[in-house]
Amino acid sequence: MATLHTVNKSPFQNQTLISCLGHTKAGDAVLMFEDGVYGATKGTALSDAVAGLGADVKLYALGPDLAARGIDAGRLADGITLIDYDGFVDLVAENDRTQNWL
Amino acid sequence: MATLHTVNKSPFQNQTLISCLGHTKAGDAVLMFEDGVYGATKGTALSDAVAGLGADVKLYALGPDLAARGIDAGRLADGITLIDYDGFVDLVAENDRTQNWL
Amino acid sequence: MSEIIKKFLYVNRKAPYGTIYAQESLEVVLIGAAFDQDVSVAFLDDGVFQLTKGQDTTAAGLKNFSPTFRALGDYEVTKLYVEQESLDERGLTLDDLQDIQYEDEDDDYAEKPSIIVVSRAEMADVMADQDVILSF
Amino acid sequence: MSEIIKKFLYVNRKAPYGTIYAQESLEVVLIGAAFDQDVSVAFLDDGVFQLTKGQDTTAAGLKNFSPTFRALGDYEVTKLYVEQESLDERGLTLDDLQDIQYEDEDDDYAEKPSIIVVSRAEMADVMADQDVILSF
Amino acid sequence: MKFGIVVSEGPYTHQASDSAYNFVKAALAKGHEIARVFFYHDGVNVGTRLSIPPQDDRQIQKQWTALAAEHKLDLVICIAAAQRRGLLDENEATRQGKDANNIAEGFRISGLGQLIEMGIQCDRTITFGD
Amino acid sequence: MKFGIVVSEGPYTHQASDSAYNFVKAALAKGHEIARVFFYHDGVNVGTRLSIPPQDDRQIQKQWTALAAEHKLDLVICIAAAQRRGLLDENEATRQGKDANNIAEGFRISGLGQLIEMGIQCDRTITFGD
Repeated sequence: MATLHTVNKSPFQNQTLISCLGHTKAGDAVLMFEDGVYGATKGTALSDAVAGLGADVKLYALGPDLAARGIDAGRLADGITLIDYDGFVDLVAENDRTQNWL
Repeated sequence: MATLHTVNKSPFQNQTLISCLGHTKAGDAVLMFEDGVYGATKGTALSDAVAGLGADVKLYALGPDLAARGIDAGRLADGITLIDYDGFVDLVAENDRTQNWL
Repeated sequence: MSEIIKKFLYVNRKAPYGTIYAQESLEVVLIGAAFDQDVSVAFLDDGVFQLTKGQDTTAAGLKNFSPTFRALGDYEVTKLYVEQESLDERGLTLDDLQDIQYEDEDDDYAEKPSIIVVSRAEMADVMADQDVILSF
Repeated sequence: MSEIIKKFLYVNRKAPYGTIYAQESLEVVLIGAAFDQDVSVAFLDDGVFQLTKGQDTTAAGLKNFSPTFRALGDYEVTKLYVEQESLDERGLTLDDLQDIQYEDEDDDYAEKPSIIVVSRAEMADVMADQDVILSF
Repeated sequence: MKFGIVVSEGPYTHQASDSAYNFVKAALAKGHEIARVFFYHDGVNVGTRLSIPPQDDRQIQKQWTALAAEHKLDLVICIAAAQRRGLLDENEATRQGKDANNIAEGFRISGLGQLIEMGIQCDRTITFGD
Repeated sequence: MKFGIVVSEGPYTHQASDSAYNFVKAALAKGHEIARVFFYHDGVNVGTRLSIPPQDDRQIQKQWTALAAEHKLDLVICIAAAQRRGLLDENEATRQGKDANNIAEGFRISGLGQLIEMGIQCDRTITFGD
């Protein structure tokens, strides 16, 4: 009985990613997309916080939104899985519910 | 040659107030209005940061927006001046320019 | 209206008035009440500001929708989960919120509080126990 | 078109694509260039993301407006202030940004960089030196 | 699996309607059913036929209208949110004494109950917003 | 003193247009001049005459139309932003082959140059947005 959480806002501007990660349960999935993909990069002021809070969840980032923003796969933080819209659809189907953090 | 800065977002959700206060000059004025008025209250997780960063600027909060949100004057942090729209207009006129932090 | 009973959670994380989400969320909750589902409403992060008492929108020229929260009990929406940590961070206590009650028909219509203060961990449990989550 | 010359600053603090502000800000800068004012453009906070190179919006189905930044020099918009602290917090360096240049007509049309990296304190100085500040 | 989609921000201003469109296309391609797309908040503005985007940009309303025609999608615009924002069909315009309407082909205006019904009937409900 | 005002978010969705309205009224009452109000981004949606807000709520478009009539305000809607969002006057509708228009009385559609010109000519420029 796991949940897919989605986050679409930049964590540098908005507290939503931090709040989301504070409300996940072990085994949940968190997808970062739209401006949320900035939370998936390494070497930032927030990388450690994201890695720490997201320790027992699976973290994903949406490839098309990374590409739009010029973030290549080499800048993704460890433990982040890159997916496309097919993968997004699969995540929704595989998890029991979706919680969209707006 | 002073600037009036306006902030209209809740500092608990959004980094804008912190960024604004990091870019003010001594003698500037900062007006918190709309959801920005939450930054003017005392006893919060952010009160110390606002008081520290805003030390050499004049801090204002818009009364009508405080009232709409049920914040009575007793909850305002020290050093915050309560104004209405007339006072808002005066601040714009008295300062050399207005920078709206959106 | 429906034979399926699902657990619906409406999640409120935004302050009122600066944006319309709080008000239009409440409109969904009211309409949704007619569908006889198992309804809960969550208030966390800036969403806790929606429930503060003493809101007076006259000078700002806005519509004050906060009295509607007190009518939720009449619509059998009686589980309003409010996160303690969100209150603490914002310098709020339960006393700063409206007193929202409902009449418990299973207990001789005794008046009971609709607001249930929960910890962040308990809020996560509430969220993980739903069928449908609508966020505003 | 005007005999008054004012200092105009366009402030960009938001990331591209998630919202339209970055794109519609650029449209204002382009139109504003026709008015022969003293124009500067500031990129700070998430606004620095607007200038990253390698943006490819094909799979997301959006319009890629990032090449337009390289055309700003042709419109005599040559002062693009980028805040160092904003880059640092986001794990970016100048190498991650597009190479934006202009031809300096006062220096035999030599190609010069339009991006000026400044500290937060210097950005505050730039802001305090303006007549009109438009924020996006 | 049966999906219900909520779009709660306007076109171009936010990426929400683009993301929803890409998601719906991918879900359909995988054989899932899209039971309904419900437009709420500023999302109702996706359904105006009067928008004229730049020719070199995507045509968001036309994309949805075409996808709806191809896959018989039920695109529902919330009436309460639409009235506030000036999005009307011919019936509403007549009823409210307005001299014009602006809804695009493939969209219909209905009540918030359609959102709740969608949540009840679908296996998954996903919101694209801000 | 001469003020120029920018409104960059839509009505009801954000408080921006309410705050701008209150500010303009207060400035006029103090004897200041409002040289122009420029509607950009979603702010263009303030100028639709098709909106039907609940009767117990403020009527934002009508408030602006009335204030403009009383004080001869110049309410300018940006054409580029308006086209994207489906806000048209009769001329634009004809020129673009659209079968309806939705602009309200008291507003006019013009180019972004009007924003720059406002900044040049006014003593102060203030933006209400998000």
